[in-house]
Parts: sequence; structure tokens; C-alpha cells
Amino acid sequence: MSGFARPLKIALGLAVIAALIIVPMNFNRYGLFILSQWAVMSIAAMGLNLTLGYAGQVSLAQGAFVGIGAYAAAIMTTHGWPLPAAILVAIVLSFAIGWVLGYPALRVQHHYLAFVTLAFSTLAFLVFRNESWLTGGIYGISNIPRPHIFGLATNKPLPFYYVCLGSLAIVSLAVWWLIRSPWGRAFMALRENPLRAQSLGIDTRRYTLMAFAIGSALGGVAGALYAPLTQYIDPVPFNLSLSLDLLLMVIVGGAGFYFGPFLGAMIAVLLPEWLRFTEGYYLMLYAVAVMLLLIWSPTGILGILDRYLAERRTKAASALRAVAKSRLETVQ
Amino acid sequence: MKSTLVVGALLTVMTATGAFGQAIKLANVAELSGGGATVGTNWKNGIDLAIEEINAKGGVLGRKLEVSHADSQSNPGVARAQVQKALDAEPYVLLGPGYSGSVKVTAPLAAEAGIAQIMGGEAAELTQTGNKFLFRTSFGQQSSMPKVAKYIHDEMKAKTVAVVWVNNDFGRGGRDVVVKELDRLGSKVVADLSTEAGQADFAADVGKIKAANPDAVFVYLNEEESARILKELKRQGVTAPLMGETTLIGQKVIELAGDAANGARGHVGLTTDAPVDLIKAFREKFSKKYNYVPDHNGLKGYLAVYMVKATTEKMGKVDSKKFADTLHGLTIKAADEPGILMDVTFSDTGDIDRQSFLVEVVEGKQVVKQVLPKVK
Amino acid sequence: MSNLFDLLVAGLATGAIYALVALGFTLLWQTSQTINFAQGEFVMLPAFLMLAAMHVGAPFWLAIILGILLSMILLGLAFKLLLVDPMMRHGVLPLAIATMALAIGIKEAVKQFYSAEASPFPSIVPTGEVSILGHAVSLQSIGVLTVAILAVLGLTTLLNRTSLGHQMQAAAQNPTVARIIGVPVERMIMLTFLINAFLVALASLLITPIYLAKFSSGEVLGQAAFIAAIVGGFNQVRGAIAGGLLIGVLDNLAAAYVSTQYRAAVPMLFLIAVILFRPQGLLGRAEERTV
Amino acid sequence: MSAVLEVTDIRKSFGGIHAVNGVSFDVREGEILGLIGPNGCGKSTLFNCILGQLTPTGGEVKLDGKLVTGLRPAELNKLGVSRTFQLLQVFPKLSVRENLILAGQEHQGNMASRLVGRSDAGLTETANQMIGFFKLDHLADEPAGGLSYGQQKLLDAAMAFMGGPRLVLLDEPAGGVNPSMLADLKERLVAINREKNATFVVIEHNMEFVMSLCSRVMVMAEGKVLAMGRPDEVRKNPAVIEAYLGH
Repeated sequence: MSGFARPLKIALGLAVIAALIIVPMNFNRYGLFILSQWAVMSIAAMGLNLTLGYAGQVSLAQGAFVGIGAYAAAIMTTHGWPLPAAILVAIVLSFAIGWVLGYPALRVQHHYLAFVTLAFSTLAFLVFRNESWLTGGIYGISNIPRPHIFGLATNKPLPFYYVCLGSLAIVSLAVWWLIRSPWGRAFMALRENPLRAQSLGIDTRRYTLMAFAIGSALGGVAGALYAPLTQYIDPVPFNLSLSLDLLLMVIVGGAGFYFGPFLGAMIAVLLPEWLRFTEGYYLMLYAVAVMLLLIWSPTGILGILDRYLAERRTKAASALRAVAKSRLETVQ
Repeated sequence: MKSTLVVGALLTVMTATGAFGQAIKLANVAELSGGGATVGTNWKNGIDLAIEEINAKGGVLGRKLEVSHADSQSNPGVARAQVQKALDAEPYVLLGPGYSGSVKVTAPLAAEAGIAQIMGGEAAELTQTGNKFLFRTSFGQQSSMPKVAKYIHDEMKAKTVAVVWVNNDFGRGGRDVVVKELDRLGSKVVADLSTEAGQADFAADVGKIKAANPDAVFVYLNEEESARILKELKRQGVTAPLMGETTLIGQKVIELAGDAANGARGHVGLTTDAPVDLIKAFREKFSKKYNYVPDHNGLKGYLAVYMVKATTEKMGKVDSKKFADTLHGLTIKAADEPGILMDVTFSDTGDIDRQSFLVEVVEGKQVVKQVLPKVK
Repeated sequence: MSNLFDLLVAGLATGAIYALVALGFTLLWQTSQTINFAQGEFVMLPAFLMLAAMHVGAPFWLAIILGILLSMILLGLAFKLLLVDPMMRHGVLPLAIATMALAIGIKEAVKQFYSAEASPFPSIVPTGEVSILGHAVSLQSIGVLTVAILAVLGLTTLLNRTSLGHQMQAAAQNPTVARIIGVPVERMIMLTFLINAFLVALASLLITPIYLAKFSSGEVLGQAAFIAAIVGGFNQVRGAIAGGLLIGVLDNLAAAYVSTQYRAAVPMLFLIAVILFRPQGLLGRAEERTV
Repeated sequence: MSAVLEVTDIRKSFGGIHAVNGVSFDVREGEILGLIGPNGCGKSTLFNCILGQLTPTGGEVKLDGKLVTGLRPAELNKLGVSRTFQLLQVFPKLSVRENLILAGQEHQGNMASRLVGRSDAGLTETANQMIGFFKLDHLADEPAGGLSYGQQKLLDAAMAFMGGPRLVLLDEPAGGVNPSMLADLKERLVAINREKNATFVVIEHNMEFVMSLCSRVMVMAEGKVLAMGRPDEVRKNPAVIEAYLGH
């Protein structure tokens, strides 16, 4: 996005933020629910983007971490704990499990890693479903309360949308900070050239585990918001297809781009909604749209923009060179 | 940001289009894709068939019925969103969903909006939470499973029972009630086997049943899996009598399992195979329109619409607020309203009461062994 | 132990199904690094093509031929040209995602244009049972197992004994070098896609009578085959059959001796163990690592 | 002069092939040691064994008298051993400056401070100096992947110095670099060697480059040390001539 002038970028950002705050005030409950869902999925996708897009570690388990977070929040809040405490537990739990899941990544990479995480996804689903004493099993957990934030009840759709949006804002800032920090640089080094990274003193083992753990923790945060959003959870939404969906969000949005997950979540959550007027055909059309998009730009939506900006840069550079060359020639 | 604007615009358009004419608007949210697609599609087709019939005969109180269909993707989160959307458009009555989990997550929304919800879920607990707006279209498991347990204990004289169930909310719900009832009656559950939806290979499960050597086997799976386990039971030579529900002895299972289905028995609350002329006629109409034989979900959808019709005609006006009150305690007779197919009474909790049957498969045909009367 | 025999036989029968589906998986991976998440749907679709042909009046044998031809055009030619080619050089992930979308598309299309109901499908193998050592074994299972083994033998012979096979292997192992020595790499890759399409059509024909023709039947199959392929060895044709049979048997043993609720967990744990300690799969060869 | 690096009887075999077959040598403080030999003689494998990228089959490596055999590359780097690779090894999507900051950041603070501290780990200044030193100023904000081959080689070398290493192992720094840039590179290396008192080991095929840059040259053939000595000595060594011309 480096092609835009800085003030323009800031103005655009502020406009988007203002719109996200103000426009939904006129939305009905359905619109708010969908937008809240978008915010929650953006958080989960941002986590995966960190693991996959920045650190280059393929994970097909992000959905399982959303599940872990959701169950942590559901179990705790239905037992009277406040949501922030539940979110904290969700973070710690997903961080720890994500850390452990990172160990295979130290041994195997790429598609092999994808398969290990895929297997983990299925295992997590089985635990959610079978350990009824904890998770309510297939019946799930209902009547999940929505929190009171600073004494304000958020059980109405609009306030809870702001809870989701606020959480998204906090996570976005944290991720922005993280990827700009030396850690973010180390993650990218991991993705682009782990061998070289090692020789520069970068402890690739530790950063790999961290990439997994932090990405998973964000999945946990998303889950901890998902539970009070739907107010009822059962194991089915957290099966493998959620992990695949999140992967789709990251790839379609543009892996390794900061804004990729926002756009990817928009495509995955909102596009099917826009297509619903076609009734029975909507998922078919959605599938076709995703395929066409990927055929057009395998690097996702932001890949298109990136390519466009790169081309413009090259053009500008070659123009500069041409000018310099002509000057040189006139001097001679 | 454009996206939210588009969503907004779209929503406006959607609410606007619903407003024309005198039609009575119903909203259906069902499992049209995902794991419950077969359930949801049957339900939807049943609804469409009923509405077509009613409108062809002049509608309800002279007004046409209209329904919008939304897909829950068999996911409670999506179901919630779609029900929310449907309620935002203020329908007369909400139909669906079919999965008990999705019903659980949406029922409070409908109740809050004060709109009656006629759904397909069968889990026992759904109507036990004091929700005044929720109605069943079939027996809840709390009414059907005791009958099954009683039959196993009294008629089959089974001291030991093996229970096989599909591990989703449908199977688990039935299993929990039946195990409790068997226990109460004094029959011992000697094998308690969960299976997966879509499972192809039942050798291990049947092996366990064989090893437990029970006096009877209770099978509670979806139709296709029922057919597979019936074949496997036969292959491994299990001779204990089999008892199940509609999903064990339906025409479709018989078709798929062939003679392996012979001898299986089942309690049939609602089935297109019921020995009732109106139901047979329904089945013919449905098969003609959609080219396949409906399962009980097709019936449920069909009945849901006729429940709306009968209740509205009873009130004499289209009144969304009074709908739930009127339906509570209402008895609809098939003689008055043929579309309801069998006499049915609705309790104060939204549960239904009607005749049911005990059926045995004899040489590839269903034979009614017993007619179980209404409870009240 | 008679029970164990039953378990093994049933496991082998189911495993043979997985193996048949997994075969094409490994082929596509070898030649074009395609992880086809739609492989299960690829097996589901041909049966519907055949049903549709019968619907318009074609006799069963003609429907089979039409179904196989259509599969090779749609799932071989069109899949390769329209979806795989534009994405091949962008790495494994975008293509994997695209095949996921394809899976949704195929499923929804079948549901929308055919039906959400399961339809029975005629069997080309007689439906009876034979008695082996006093145990009833279904002829269909024997048929699937036989075809799966024949398919592997056929493929192995093709790959190892014929010059066409050698060219295919060269194209798969090192496209650059293959090109230099004059192997028509593109044509060889296309050939594997056509072979995969043929195999899935064959699998569809054999499996559908057991699984029924249903839009969603590819989900379970695809995942099981996927696991079978990895366990057996992603880069070996014979790995698919070993993996398939192993997963089939393991699944049954798990259900019998571990827990029915966690039966799906055992193959998964096995998968994790295989990847961690023998990532190339039980029969696979180690992929070269470039340092 | 004390030895910075002592390598004793290092062996590495792959299957039955002895790529490095008992190599011993030491590198003295402040020197530039050249390492030459025909292709496949085991030079890069030796590097990889010393640097922990490969685990040697036998032998030991000492850094400042301390045993470091089997340490991981990152740990060795922390101890002040840095390297470049034979093939280009920059991070193509990061800018030149980011590449350099990355190369130095792990030598600043600890994990926690690198998370909450300054995003450049306080290295922008150092990186800019390095950019100036290697004459890459006009390219500082370009993605490294867009640089010419020679420029990337310079960057690669520059990255090796960001952590302030005591010992740098350069694997064919001159390969594929055009003559004018090569002169630049040599000048830079010599300058760093003098100013920062950094010790170098250089693998190189370009004889002229090696002979003019290094104070000592070690010649390897078939996994073994063939000769060791001053450039002019080595040049005249009959065994060396045999090894090179015999092929």
C-alpha cells in the first residue's frame, strides 16, 4: 500500500473506522450480526495470517483454536465469570496448545505440516463432541451471556457489535505493532529463508513456536467473542471446514498482507450473504467466484493491488532511468 | 466500507420487497446445505408443496401464502443470523430450523420478537424451557422414546439391550431418553455404541453387538446408515430382534437394505409409510412433484404450513400476536383440515400428540402391528 | 478369533475403497503438486453423470461409457486447463484453496440440479456374498479390492515398464531436465490428470452401489483417501493402496478395541506419528531437500 | 596471534561418501584465510559443519578455545560467527535497510525487548552506515529482490557484518559479480578487516581475488587439506598445481 501518499492513507483509514462506527447504527439486527461475525472472523484470520502469511507456517487448525476459545468463554461465562477473564483464559490456553502444536513444524514443513494440523483439527472436534462433562457434547452450551462492559449491558446487537469492533481494533493494533517489531521481521525471515535467518542469529525454533502460539491465541480470542455472539455453541461449527474457511480467508484476502484478513473475512462472510438472493445457487456462485478470483490472482485480492503498485513503481523507475540516461547523453 | 453500505442497501431492498400485496409472509430457515442438507431440503420441499396446494385453493382467509427460504448451512451461528434476518422482516410465522442445536440458538430470538416458530427439531429439552412461541411438527424424543423403551421391555421381553446411535444431536438425544427409560423399566443396556454420520463400515459396531449378545438391539441412525448396519447385522448373523424409529424401517431403508431389513421393527410417529390414506396421497403428490419419496422431514414441513393455515382459520384473522396462544391446546382434525393428515393436539408447551404405529418389516413390506393411540 | 477376522475383512474392503480414491491423489501430487481437496467430490460426480445418462434413456453400459468420457473431459481436461494451469506456479496453497471451492461448487451443483437425496446405484458386481473360511464376505467388497489392486499393478507397470511411463516419471521428478531430454512434459502431466479422471470414474462405479449416490458422499471419502495417501506415501503409487488398506483396518480395530466415539482419532494420531517419524509415508521415498 | 577458530579432524560423510575427511586447521585473530579447491572438494560442506548447519560425523570445532561443535547456527552467530552463502541469500521482499536491521536485531536486547522495544531495535543508524559503507544508498528502501545480482551479493556480505562479528565465513563472495563491483567488494572487506579487526575465512574460485585478498590460503581436495600457506607459497606448491591441472 506504499503507493499512496501518507495523508491520503490516514484519511482513508479514519473514514473507514468512522464508517464502521457510525453506519451500522441504522442497521437492523441481522446486519449487525453479520458485521459482528465479520469482525470476529477477521480476528481469527489475522491470527492465521500471522502464522501462515508472515511466518510461512501452514496451519489447518485455526478453526480448532476458535473452538477452544469459544468453549473456554462459554464454560466460564455460563459459570458466572466475566468475559474479559474468559478471554484471558482463552488466550493463555490457545497460546499454550498452539505452542505445542508448533513442535511438529520444527520437524516438518509445508504440506506435511498442513496434514499434522489437519489431524489436530479433527482431534479437537472429537474432544469437543465427546467430552460431554465439560463441553456439553453434541448438545453444546446454550444461554451464553453477553458481557457488561463498564456497567453497560451489551446483550443488544449494537452494543455487542461495538464489543466485537473494539476487540478487532485492539487486536489490529497489537498485530500491527507485532509485525513492525523485530519479531515481525524475524517471522518474515522464517518464511522467506529460514536457513539464512539462522545464520543471522535468529532462533528459528523459538520464533516458529511463537508464530504458532500467537496466531493460535488470536484464534482463541475470536472464539471467545464468537461464543457470546451466537450465545450458543456446539462442536459442529468448529470442525475442519472452519479451519479451511479461515485458510481461504487468508489466501483470498492476500497472505502476508496486513489488510488481507479483513478483506478475506469480508469475502467469506459477506459475499455469500450478498449472493443469497440467488437462493439455491448462492454457494455455487460463491465457489465459482472464489475460483475465478484465485485464477485471476493466486496471491489474493491484495496481490492484485501489490502487482499493480509494483508495475507502477517499475514504470516510474524506468522512466527515471530514461531521464537520467538522456541527461547523460546530453552532457556527453 | 463499501461492503457495509451494500449490505445496508441490500437489506433495505429485501425488507421493501416483502411489503407488496396481501400475501401472508412466512419465513423458513432450514439446513439447505452442509450436514443437514437432506433434512432441510425435504422440509423445504414439504413447505413449498403445501403452499402451492393452499394457494391453488384460494389461500388462507382469501390471502395467498408466501415463503422465503434461507439456508442455515447446518451451522447454528449461521442459523442465528438467518433467523435474525427473517425476524427483521417481520414474518407471520417462522418455520424451521430442523437441527435441534439451531433451534436452541434461534428460539429465544423468535420468542423475543413474539413470533411463533414451528420447527423440526426433536430434542426433548426444546419444549421444556418454557418458551411460549415454539411448536413441534413431530414427537419430541421425550414422547416417542418412552414408547420405544416400553415396547422393547414389554413386548420384546428384552432383559438386555444394545443401543446403536448416530453421534449428532438427533441420535444422542434419542439415545439419552431411551437409555434412561430402559433403565427405569429394568432392561439393561449391555452395549452403548456411538457411530458417525456418513459411516460406511459397521463391522466393528456389529461385532460389539454380537459380543454383548443382547435380547434386543435398538438402532437409531439416519436412513442410509440404517441400511448399512442392517446389512452388516445380517452378514455377521446377529439374530436378536431389532427395534428402531421411522429411520430404521422406512420405505427407503427397505429399498436400500433389501431383505436385510426383514424383521426389523420400529415406532413410527410420522412417516410417509403410515397406513393412512391422506398420507399416502401426500406421498404421491410429493413424489410426483420432486421425483423422490420424501422422508419424515418432508412431512414435517408440509404439516408446519397446514398448522399455520388451521390456526389462522381458527382465529379468523391473520394475527401474529395471537397465533401462539391459539395454537396452544388446539386440536386439529384431519376431517376438518385434510392437510394435517392425522388428528393432532398441541399441548401448552408446543408438543404434539397424535396416533402412532408400531411397524414391522415383513418380506420387504411394512406391516402395522399396533396402533398406539394419542396419550390424551 | 472370529470377530477379528470379520473386522479385518471389512476393514480391507473399506480400505480398498479409500485406496482407489487415494491413487489419483498421489498421481496428481507427483506430477503437478496438486493437493486436490475435491478428490472425494470427483468420485461422487461420475455416478451422477451416469445416473443422468440413464435418466435420458441410455442403457447402463452406455451410461458407464458416457460417464467415464464425461469425467475425463470435466475432471481431467477442464480441471487441468481451467483451474490447475493458471495456478500451478504459485505454490501449493492457492490451488488447494481453489480445489476446496471446487468441492463446494460440485456438491452444490449436484444438490441443486439433481437432488439432496441419496439414490441407489446399480452394481456391476453381483450383490451376493461368498463364504470364506465360514465368514460371509460381500462380492462387492471383493470386486473393489480386486480392481484397486489391478489399478495399482496396471499403473506401476505403466510407470516402470513402458517408455510412456518413464517419460511420465521423468516429467514428475524433474520437469526441467525432462524437458531438456525431449520429454513432452505438458502432455505427460495432462495424461496423469486424465488417468486420475479415469480412476475416479472407475471408483465411482464401484463405490456408489455401496455408498449410494449422494451429493455429500465425497466428504467422508475424500478425507479418508487423503489420510490414506499421506500414510502410505504421497509420492508412491503403491503407497496409496497400503495406506488405504491400513486406514480401513485401523479404523475398524479402533472402533472395536479403543472407543467408538474416538474411532476417527486413531487414524489421525497414526497420521501424525507417520508424518513426524516417517514423513515420506510408509512406502514413500524421501523427497529431496534443497538446502 | 591467537587462534579464533580451531578445527580439529572434522569429518562428514553422506552414506558412504566422505565429503570432508579429517580436516584440521586454525584461523588466527585478524587474518583473512582463503579456502580454495576444485568443485566438490568439500569446502562448503566444511563450512556447514563448522557453522552447525550440518552435524559433523566426527571431529571438533573450537571458538576462542571453547568447544562449539554441534551448536546451532543461531547460537554460533550469537557468539560472533557470521557467514554468507554460496547462492544468494537475502530476504527478497524486505527492503535493503530492513534486511540489514534483520541481520543485526538478534544481537540487540532479548526476546522481550525486541517485542516491546523500538521497531528497528535501534539499528537504523547502524544500518544506514552499513548502507553507506557498501555504497547502496540509492537502494536503501528498495525490496532486496529487485536489486541486481552484484548488488545483492554486496548486501549479503553487508548483512554478515551487522551483528559485529569476530569471525566471518564468506562462501564465494565474488561469484558472478562484475569486475568493478568486485574491486569495491574487496576494498570493503579489507577495510572492515582492518578497522573492525574482523577475522575472515573466504571460499573463492577467483584466484586473483583470493591471492590478493588473503594472508593465508588453504587448499582442499577430495575432502582433505592439500596445502596451507601464504598465497605465493601455495601458488608454487606442486601438489596444488597437480590438483588443479590434473583435473
